Amino acid sequence: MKRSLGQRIWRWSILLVVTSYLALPIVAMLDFSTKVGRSKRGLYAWKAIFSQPELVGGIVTSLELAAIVIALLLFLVVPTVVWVHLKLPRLRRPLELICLLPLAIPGIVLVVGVSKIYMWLSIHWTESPLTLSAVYAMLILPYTYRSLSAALFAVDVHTLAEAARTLGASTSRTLFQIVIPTIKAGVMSALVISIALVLGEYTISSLLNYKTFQVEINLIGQNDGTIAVAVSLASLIFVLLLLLLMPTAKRHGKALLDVDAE
Amino acid sequence: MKRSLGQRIWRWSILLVVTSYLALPIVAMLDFSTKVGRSKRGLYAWKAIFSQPELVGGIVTSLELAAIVIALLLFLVVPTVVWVHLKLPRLRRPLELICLLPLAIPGIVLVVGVSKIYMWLSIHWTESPLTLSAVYAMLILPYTYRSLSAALFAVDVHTLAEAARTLGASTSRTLFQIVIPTIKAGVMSALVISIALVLGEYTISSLLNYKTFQVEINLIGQNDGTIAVAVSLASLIFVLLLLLLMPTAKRHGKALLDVDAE
Amino acid sequence: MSSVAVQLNDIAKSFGPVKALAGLTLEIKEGELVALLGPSGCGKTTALRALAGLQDLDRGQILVGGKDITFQAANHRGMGMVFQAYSLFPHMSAQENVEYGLKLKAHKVSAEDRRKKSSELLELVGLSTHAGHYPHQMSGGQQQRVALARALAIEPKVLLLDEPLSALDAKVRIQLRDEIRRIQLEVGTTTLFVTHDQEEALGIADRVGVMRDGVLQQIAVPQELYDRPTSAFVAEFVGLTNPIRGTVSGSTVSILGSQIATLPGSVTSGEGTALVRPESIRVEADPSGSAKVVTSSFLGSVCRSIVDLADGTRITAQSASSQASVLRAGTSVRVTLDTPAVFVKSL
Amino acid sequence: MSSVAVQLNDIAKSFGPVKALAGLTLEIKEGELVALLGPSGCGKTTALRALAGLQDLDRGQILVGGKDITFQAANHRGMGMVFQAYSLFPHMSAQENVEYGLKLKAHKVSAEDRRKKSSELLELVGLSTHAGHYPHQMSGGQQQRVALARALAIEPKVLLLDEPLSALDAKVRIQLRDEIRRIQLEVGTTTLFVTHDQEEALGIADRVGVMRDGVLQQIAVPQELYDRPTSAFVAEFVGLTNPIRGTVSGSTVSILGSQIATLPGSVTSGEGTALVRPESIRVEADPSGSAKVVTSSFLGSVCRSIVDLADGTRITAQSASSQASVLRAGTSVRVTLDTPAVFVKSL
Repeated sequence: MKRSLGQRIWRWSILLVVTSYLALPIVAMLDFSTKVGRSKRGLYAWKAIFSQPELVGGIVTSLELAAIVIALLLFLVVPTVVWVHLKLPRLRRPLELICLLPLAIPGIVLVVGVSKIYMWLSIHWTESPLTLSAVYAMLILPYTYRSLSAALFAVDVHTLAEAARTLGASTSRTLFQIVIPTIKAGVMSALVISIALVLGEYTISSLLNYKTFQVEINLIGQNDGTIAVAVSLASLIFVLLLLLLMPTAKRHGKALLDVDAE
Repeated sequence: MKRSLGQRIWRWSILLVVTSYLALPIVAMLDFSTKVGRSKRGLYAWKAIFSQPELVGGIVTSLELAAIVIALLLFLVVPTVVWVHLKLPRLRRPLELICLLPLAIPGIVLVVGVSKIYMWLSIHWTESPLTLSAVYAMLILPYTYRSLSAALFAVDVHTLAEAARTLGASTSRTLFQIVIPTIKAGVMSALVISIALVLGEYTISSLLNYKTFQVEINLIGQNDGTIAVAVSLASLIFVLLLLLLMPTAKRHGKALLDVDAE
Repeated sequence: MSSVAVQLNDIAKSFGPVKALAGLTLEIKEGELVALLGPSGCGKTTALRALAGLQDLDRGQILVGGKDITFQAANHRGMGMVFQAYSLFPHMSAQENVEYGLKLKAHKVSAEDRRKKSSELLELVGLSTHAGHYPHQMSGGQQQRVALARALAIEPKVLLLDEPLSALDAKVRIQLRDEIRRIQLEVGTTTLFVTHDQEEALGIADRVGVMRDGVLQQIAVPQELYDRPTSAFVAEFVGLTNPIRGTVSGSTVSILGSQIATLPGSVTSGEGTALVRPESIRVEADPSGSAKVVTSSFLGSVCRSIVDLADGTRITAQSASSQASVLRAGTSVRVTLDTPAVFVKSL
Repeated sequence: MSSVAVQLNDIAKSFGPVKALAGLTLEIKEGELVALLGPSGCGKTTALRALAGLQDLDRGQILVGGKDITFQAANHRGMGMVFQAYSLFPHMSAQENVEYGLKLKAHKVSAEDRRKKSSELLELVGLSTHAGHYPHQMSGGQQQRVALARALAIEPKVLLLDEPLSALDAKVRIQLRDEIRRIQLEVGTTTLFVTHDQEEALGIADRVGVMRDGVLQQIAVPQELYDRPTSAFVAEFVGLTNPIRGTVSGSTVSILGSQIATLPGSVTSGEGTALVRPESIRVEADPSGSAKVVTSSFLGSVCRSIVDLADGTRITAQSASSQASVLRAGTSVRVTLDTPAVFVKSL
């Protein structure tokens, strides 16, 4: 039945309120970053971004971190989750709990816990981004686990893996040629969220004295808040574009049953 | 076929490594919080928790915040997500993107964006936890949206809602008597994650000068690191217990097809 | 018993460029069970959903008991609907599911009366011992029985069944089909049953309507639909047919050496393709026969044989199961026809 | 053609307290199609999965072509398997799916040979025009055809079909069943087909094995299984039966006024319940008859009538569809039996 106009207006206005509530910070940032002095407007802050050498260094560090985290995700986290899902279904729940843990541990606590190891590492080994990325790999677990788990439940991965086995595929071929391509959407979501998280993280890198993107922005912000906000907005837009690349969840499973979907 | 012993050992040892990697901070915290001086051990830090009046105040503030966030989640977020899922499927993707935004916005930026409003609010209105909880309600969206969305996809909510309609149920009855009880598991996950997040958040509350649980811990930590770590560990264990309460995702949908599950 | 309970008048609905309903007109009599049969996308489900109020229309009118309900909301229509699957509320027991509709009634039904009613209905569907079971504790067939009881609990003006059997096993499907019919006759509710399975439609309905591209092709009692289809589509969709070439002159067609009457709507002259049912073809072992059995399958109560005719045409014949041992692959057979009339379509 | 291709020797497997296989022994001859038929949980799927190497065993031995493969890994067994549904790799086209197994072969097959082989197989299953389609672009039936082509591509020692038709529509199911049989006969691959649908098993297999609680109850050619069951379970599971009380003496039973031979395994004396097929019951309109038709449904090629006998027993009879108009509800009829032998179980 046709909805009355009143109902439609009511519904769309709710959506509008929710959206604008979320868009508020972005608009405020845009406003702030284009202010020059008390009442004039200009893009000087945006132009100034490129004249900050420390900032470029921070960006490079953060991108290095993101690359390492991606590698850890693809070659450690994804195979582990898939393998538990397929072969050790009883460990699914413990794994889910373990993966949610970092969410409950505030950054400062994490730092207290690992700082000794880090000190030891920085003395005896190196202070490369690799060490920080190990902490990040832990931080991304709560988000990536859900994406992967949802993707694994959406298709009958078990049957696909068995089909590949009967056709002669080894375990690693089954994993990399069949299972991972099948849950590509979930892996992509996990990747994008991880990148967003690594590029946005401040507390831990600051506490462990790493000069990442956000740390540098904050330093600049202490000198010139306008530039800091402009850079933040730029990074936000970059991450937004990343998020747009993220595939949507599709429901493969149901197609065969939809006999008369019309 | 029986797995060879070698294979079994290899598999279990991977799991062991992953688990211990995640358990490391907790063990380190336990170690640190029971140290007295250089080499003795004792529980004085744990006993001292209850002699910190500011800490109790911080806990109360954080629990108030959690209660408000729960209310916002149940009466604003859940109905919105359900309604978009059922009635506006085309808006699912935009909503998903919007809900992921807070993930990409680092806390500091968020604070810059909303601080002016907050200043205005604290002058003209009040500085109650309500204002901070509005920011938190935004922060929880990336996690809660996924839980709710996964739960909505797991059962055929659409058919259930239509069945309720034909039996005479109004829209609100359908939502509260049928849809929400059906996705209870997803709502519970969202709740638990939100509570964990609110209890663990530090950056924003500290920047906006709210005396929450984590802010107080940090203050104590500046005087006595051992007590701070003990409190953190206690809160972590509390959140862990919360997580254990979280229901696991079940697959209702497939039952009818499993003709010969054996 | 013979007054009109439901009238769909020229209802139409398009989804983008797809016409799901292109002007469907249908009458259902009081207490009658009408089945809508058709392939995927023929609009049968859209028609049922429009009657339930779950689908708005572009045009047309829906009358129930003479009252125009075209614009009434679904929750005020009082239709009992059974869905394809998974429609039981998972957090309620069987009994709570059945009682849910009664709880929502405008004039309150007392808790005691609800309990009495739900017990009666669960007994009617043969599940009185499962009242306390939750959906996940029941088989697919049991879930659909509860869904039926739930739909009947509100004493619906019309009972709407949307492929209620399609997710079930073959044996359960047949059993539940017979049971639905028994219950429908006992309760006497006017019923619309939507299915893509022709045997299901023929076996359960008073009248069967065959739909295609959003309109009704033919509506008739099962035997007439099967024996006297008015179009090639109906002949081919309802039951199996063998296309056999023959020459039409006047109202008879000459095929396989027999002169058979043609049905109305057939080609009236020249060459045509007669659509012959497998059970209308009689196959007898005959060493001098020009046809040869390719393979025979024993299907329990009947035997189905694939036979190559002398001209190379491959046909399927159905005979008594006792013939299975005689009609082995390679046997020479004589093929004759045993049917009063066939439909002949153009080549 | 008659050498033994597959031997399952006393295989057993328990899942906790549940015995899925309790010592199953089965032989499949070279080129033969054997169907395993049984209700849910009878162990038929476990047996098939054990043969595929996807299920380990507690005990027993599996031989293929005389070679013990009990402990060989699934990816070295060279079995072609078709699953219930959704087993096509969603990120590969039909052709890529079919070629996947060939790419994995130890001695490489050239890209050209792979393409040739996959084209042949897609043509064999009638999908040569769908080579470039992805699984989500195909119907359920088409997907299962591709799955069949994929399984055949590796030239499997044994073809394993695990309820390949159960997720499909009724019409597609019958069509694909016939096609699978045609292809199997053409290719000549030894095949094990698992199903819970008795018509499917009877219609497709050279021999049908009925399983229950992890063991084989009876294995025989379809007609023998249907006409001469050796247990009440087989009689009741394969086809429909009417339980009719009668008195047994020696090797005959007296029911409905006829003396009928009893099958081996039946009760040998005293009262018993004869299991009579609907098509063995002849119902004729007769004003002086003591039985009454309750209802008749026209099912296309046959007509099924529910009849109340004089003593109140309700039976189902099947007759030619032309009888539907005669055997209306309320008609007085005479009921006689037309069968050489029946199985009689104890009361």
